[in-house]
Amino acid sequence: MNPDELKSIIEGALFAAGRALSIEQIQALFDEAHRPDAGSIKSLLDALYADYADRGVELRQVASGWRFQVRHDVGPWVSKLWDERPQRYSRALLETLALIAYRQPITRSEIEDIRGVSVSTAIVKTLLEREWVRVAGHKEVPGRPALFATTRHFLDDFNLKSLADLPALASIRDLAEIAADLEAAAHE
Amino acid sequence: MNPDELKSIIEGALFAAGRALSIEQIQALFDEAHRPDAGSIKSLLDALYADYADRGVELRQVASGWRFQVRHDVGPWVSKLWDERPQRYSRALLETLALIAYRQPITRSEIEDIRGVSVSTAIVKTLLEREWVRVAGHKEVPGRPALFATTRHFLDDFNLKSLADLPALASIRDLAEIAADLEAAAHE
Amino acid sequence: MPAESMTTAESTSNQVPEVSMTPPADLFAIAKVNGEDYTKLPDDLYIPPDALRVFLDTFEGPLDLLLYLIRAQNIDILNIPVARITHQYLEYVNLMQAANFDLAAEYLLMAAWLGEIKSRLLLPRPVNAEGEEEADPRAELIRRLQEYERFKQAAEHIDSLPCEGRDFFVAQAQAPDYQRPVEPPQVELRELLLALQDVLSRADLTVSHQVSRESLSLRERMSNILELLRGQRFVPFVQLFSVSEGRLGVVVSFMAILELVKEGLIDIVQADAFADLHVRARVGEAQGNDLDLGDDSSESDLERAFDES
Repeated sequence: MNPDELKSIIEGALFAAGRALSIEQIQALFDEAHRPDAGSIKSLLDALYADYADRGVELRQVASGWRFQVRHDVGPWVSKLWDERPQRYSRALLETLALIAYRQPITRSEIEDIRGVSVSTAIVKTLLEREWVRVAGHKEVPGRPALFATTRHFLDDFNLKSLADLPALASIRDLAEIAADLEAAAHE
Repeated sequence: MNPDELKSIIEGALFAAGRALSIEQIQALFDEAHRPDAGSIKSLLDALYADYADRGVELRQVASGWRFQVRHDVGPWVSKLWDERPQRYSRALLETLALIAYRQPITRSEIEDIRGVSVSTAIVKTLLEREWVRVAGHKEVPGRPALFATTRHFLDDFNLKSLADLPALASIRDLAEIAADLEAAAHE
Repeated sequence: MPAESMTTAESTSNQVPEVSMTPPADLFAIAKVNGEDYTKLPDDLYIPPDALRVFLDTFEGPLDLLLYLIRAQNIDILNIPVARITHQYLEYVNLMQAANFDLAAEYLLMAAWLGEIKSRLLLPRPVNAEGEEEADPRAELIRRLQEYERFKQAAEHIDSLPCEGRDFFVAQAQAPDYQRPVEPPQVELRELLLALQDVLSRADLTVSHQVSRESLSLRERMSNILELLRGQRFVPFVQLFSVSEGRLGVVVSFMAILELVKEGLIDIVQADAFADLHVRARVGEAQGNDLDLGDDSSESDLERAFDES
């Protein structure tokens, strides 16, 4: 077997494995009768290293042997292959945020009164972490519950100059009524 | 971004993915503002194809896009990386697969009619699990049986770009012709 | 009609001979046929006896077996001597039954069909209303055999194709170690309003919750005033107003202060008659970090921040 064929086999094996192979593991690919010595394999690995010097993948020696790896500087693009689908906020979170926006400052139990269900800690935490909501103070009633208000960051993220840019509650309610009317009409 | 950088990114992504990527999938690695057009990507893929012409891996176009694969002639050595001998598929499975490939969409009972024996559930399951076959719909007859079709994955796994790459089925002789032959034989 | 199909030996071939399993002790008898021990395979079977089981197991059904018989005897598929093939076929079926193969139904169906074809071949072919002879009874069998054979070939072809993981391998390299920052979900204002619509229509259904139609600027101003008072003990009343906002701004601020007083969130104090008014937040100091989010061990699964999907 000539060195070029040998190099192709080593190259193919490293890419097929997708992990590091030691020189012994490479030697084991060959029948005993045709097994290249460690020295020849090492020099072919050096040749491969040079072949890939300017490519998008490179041959690297790591603890367990040699492996091809994607060059680090293309990482920002390549990692997009595994981008997760962006998460979606739940309806409960959006309702809570809307109530804080329209009825601030508002306590959690006031939100719960209007929504008719409890508001989870996870939602409040997410809104605080996202910096859409802040604690504006505490209401002086038993338990001193936090009063929630929206932030400037919230206005920025929703492209609003001020809360006054939010549509008036009345028109939203009209929308809801119109939708309900249409619904009712459709069922007549 | 210059073409060399772009080529490195495509190369890195194809090796990192370890599966075929379509031109659209490659485009999606880039922000909209810097997204290369399909033509530039295609010409870089052609350049990569040429770069790897004499190497142990090659760039191949299959049904779902482009991928690097180990060159066929180094396969015998490379397959020694894995202890297990790769399984061969049973004739029953291959015949079922052939019927789905050539006659899709096809129901299980249509397959059974042609093969003259029932198709085991295990075979259908294996084909579905292997992702060579999918349920493309249901036939609008009593019982609404599933209609099976082959997948892109099937084409990829057999190095095919499309179903048209499968050879044409042997021609079937016309019944009138057969009848004439039989007639002739009978009168001899 | 070909002479072979007239062989008399097949006159009983529709009848499956009585076959029973060989007792394991008797290594020489293969099966009992019609009460007689069968110690050797029929001469016209083309397989060595010890391979029988494996061999029969490899047939993919009656069509496959029939094709084998036709090929083994070098017969043109278009000119099947039905009687001879039927005889052969039944020998195999008997052996399969003897070996307890659990696939007799399909094979027996084929046996019956072959028998029918044979009997029709023995009779003069009926002539239909147009004066044409009825189609050759073998035509349908031939069509099915041909149809099956082409897919058998197609299957062999697929098997000969290089298959990923068996004959060739996809190349893969270690992916770069690069963590993408996780982007938080984007929300459209529209979604927020839709959520509000929902909650308001629900609130309307549940008795008495009045979500009053206060102007937003008032609510926003209330938050701003609370913010301003935060961390300060007393703030002069006049500091809560900004002349640059004009008359409307002053009115909004004033209404906001009244609303805050009404809700018990601030106190307005006056040290002496005619002294300056001071405003103090009744709300406690907000310290983001020690915010008690409450014990939510009973957190409802329905009330998560993110959709499960």
